[in-house]
Amino acid sequence: MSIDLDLQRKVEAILFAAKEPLTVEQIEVRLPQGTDVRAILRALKDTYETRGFTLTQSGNHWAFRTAADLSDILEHQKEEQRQLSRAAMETLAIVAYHQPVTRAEIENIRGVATSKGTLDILMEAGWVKPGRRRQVPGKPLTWITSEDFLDHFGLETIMELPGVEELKASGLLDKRPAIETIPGTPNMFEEEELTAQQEAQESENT
Amino acid sequence: MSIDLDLQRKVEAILFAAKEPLTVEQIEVRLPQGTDVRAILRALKDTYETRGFTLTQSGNHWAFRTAADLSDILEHQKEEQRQLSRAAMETLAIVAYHQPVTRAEIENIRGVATSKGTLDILMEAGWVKPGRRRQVPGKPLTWITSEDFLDHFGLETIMELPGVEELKASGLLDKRPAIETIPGTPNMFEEEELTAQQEAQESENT
Amino acid sequence: MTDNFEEDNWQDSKDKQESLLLNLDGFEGPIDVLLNLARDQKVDLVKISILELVNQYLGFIEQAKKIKLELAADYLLMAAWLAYLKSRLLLPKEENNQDEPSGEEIAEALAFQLRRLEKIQETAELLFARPQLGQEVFARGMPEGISSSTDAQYEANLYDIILAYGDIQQRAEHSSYEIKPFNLMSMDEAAKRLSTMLGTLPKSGRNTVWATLEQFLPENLIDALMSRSAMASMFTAGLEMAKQGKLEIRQDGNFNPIYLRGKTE
Repeated sequence: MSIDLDLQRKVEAILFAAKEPLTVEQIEVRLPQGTDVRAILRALKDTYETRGFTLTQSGNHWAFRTAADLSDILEHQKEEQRQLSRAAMETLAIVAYHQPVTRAEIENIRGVATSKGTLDILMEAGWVKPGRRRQVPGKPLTWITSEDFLDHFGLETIMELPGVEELKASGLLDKRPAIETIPGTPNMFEEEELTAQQEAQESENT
Repeated sequence: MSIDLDLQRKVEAILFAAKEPLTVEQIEVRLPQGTDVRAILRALKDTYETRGFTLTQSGNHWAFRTAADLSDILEHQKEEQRQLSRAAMETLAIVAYHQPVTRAEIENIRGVATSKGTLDILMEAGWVKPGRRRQVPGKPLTWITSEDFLDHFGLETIMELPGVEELKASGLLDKRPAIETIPGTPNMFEEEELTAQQEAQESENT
Repeated sequence: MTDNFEEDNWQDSKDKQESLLLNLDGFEGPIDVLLNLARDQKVDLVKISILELVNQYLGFIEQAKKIKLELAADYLLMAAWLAYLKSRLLLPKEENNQDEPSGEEIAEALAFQLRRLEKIQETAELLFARPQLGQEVFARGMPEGISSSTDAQYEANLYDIILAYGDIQQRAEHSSYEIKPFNLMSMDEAAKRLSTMLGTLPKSGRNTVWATLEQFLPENLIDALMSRSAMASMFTAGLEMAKQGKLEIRQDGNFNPIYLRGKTE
C-alpha cells in the first residue's frame, strides 16, 4: 500500500513540532477526515528506523526520539537527574511488573513499610499514577505506570519490560503475601505506628 | 559524493536534540577529527528538502524546522501555557474530591473567599462544569469535574483519586498526628452514591 | 551430619556477618538482610536451605548484640520469628493440623518471598540499565509546539492537584490543633481555696459565721468564663466538703444567696 507522501509530511511535521508525545487521536484531528493515521505512523516508523532520530511509540503516544545507540555523541545534552533511592527503584520495578498493585502488596513484596518519599517521588516524576480501586474491603487504590514511564524507558508497552516473560513464567509475579505470618509485612508496622500514635495522644490527654 | 550514513545519523541526532541552532564548529567538535561537517549538512539538507521538517541555515547556524508550508496544520501557539494559580489549583482539587460541591462549600473548605474568576478559569480550561442545583434553600449551583478533566489527568474515573489517608500512607503528605477528616465534609464518594440514589428515588416519585 | 555441615558454614559466614553489620544502614529491613545472607550461600535460591539461613540470621543478630549494636525492633522480631520457624522445622512433625501451615510450608513461603524480592531487585537494575529519556535518548531540543483544541491552556498535572488538596487538608488539621486551653478553675483548686478561707473566718461556737458563696470567689474576675467556672467549681467543692461533714450549706429560697459555714468536729 502506498502512503500519500503529503500526509506523511504532515504527520511528521506535527510530531516534530509537538512538545510532548501525541496520541493517534491528537494527530487525527489535524488531518482530513478518514486519514489512516496508524498506517502513516507505521510507514514513518520504518522510514526513520535507521536515522539519527526515530519514531517511537509508548502506549498510545508517538514521538520522535534520538536513536539509543547515539548516546555517546549526545553526552553533553545529558540532563541532571535526581538519583533515585534503592527503595524508589525497587518500588518502581514492583509497580511496573506487578501492576496494578496496592501499597500493601508493594510492602509485602519488599518486606518493609513504604517510607515517605518513595511513591511520591515516582509520582512527581510522572512515572506512576493511581489506577482503579481494588474491589475488596477497604477498596485500596492500586498503582500503575504511566505512558511517561514507557516514554522515559523507551518501551512500547509494558510487555516489553526487560525480563517480563521470564518473571511471568517463574510464577514470581504472584503478588499475594508469601505467608501472612512472615514478619516485616506492612500490617505489623501499621499497627505499631498506630499504637505509638495512640500512646502519644493518650499521654497528651492525661 | 557519498556520505558516510553513520556520520549523517550523528549530525542529525545532534541537531535534533540541540536546544538552539548550532554552528558548524559546534557540530564538528562532537565528531571524529577531519569530518567534513559542511558536506554532511548539505547532504542532510537535500535529504529533508521535501519532508515535513527541513534543515535550515541562518548565517552560520543550522537547525531543523518544521516545513514553512505546513504552518496551518500546526497553528503555532500564540500563547504560552499558563500556570494555574494556587487558588485555582486548590479549587480544582476541592471540586475533584468533594463534587458535587457548591461555591460556598468550596470557600468553607479552603477557608478563604473564592473569587468568581477562579471557577471561570477552571470552566474555561474545560475541567469543571456546573452540576445540579442543590435542593436546599437558595438552590445553589453545584460544580463537578468534566470528562476532559479525567482525560487530561489520566484518570478513568474520579474514584481513582487517592484519598487523604492513602496519600499519607504513601508518603505523599507530610505525616502529622491526624484527625481523620475535616468536620463537616462528608466523604465525597458516599455523598455521590447518596445523590445518585436520591436522584433515582426522585425520578421514581415523579 | 547435616547439622555439622551447617555449623561449619555458620562459622565461615561470621566474617561476612560482621561486614553486614557495618552496613546495616544500607539494608531495607530484615528481609533484605536475609536475602543477602541467602545470596552468600551461593546456590540457586530455589535450592536454598532455609534452616541454614535461619542459623545465619540468628548468628547475625547475636553478633549485633555482642557488639552492642542498636537493632531496630523489626530485626529482633524477625529473629524471634525465625527461631520459632527453626523449632518447627526441627521438631518432629505434629499431627496434621489443617489450620496451621507446617514448618516446611512456612519455609517454602519464605523462600518464595526471597526469590521474588531478588527477582525484583534484578529487574529494577535491568530497567534502569535501559537508555533513558534525557540521559541517553533525547527529545527534540527546540519543539515549536502545536496548538490544539483538546490541549489544555493551563499547565497542571495530577500530582499538582493532589498536593494542593493535601495542603488544604493540612491547613484544616492545623487549625484544629490551635484550640487554646480554656482558662478554668479546677475542683482541686476550688476545694483548697474553700478550706483555707473557711479557716480564716471568725468562729461562732463550733461553727464559723455564715458567708455567701460569692465571698469565696477570687477577686477581680473579669473573664466571664472564668467567673462561671470558679462559681461552679466552688459550689461543687462546697457540696463535696458538706458531704464530708466539713461545712454546712444553706439557701433560703430559689435564686437566693447560697451560704456556707465551716464546721469543726
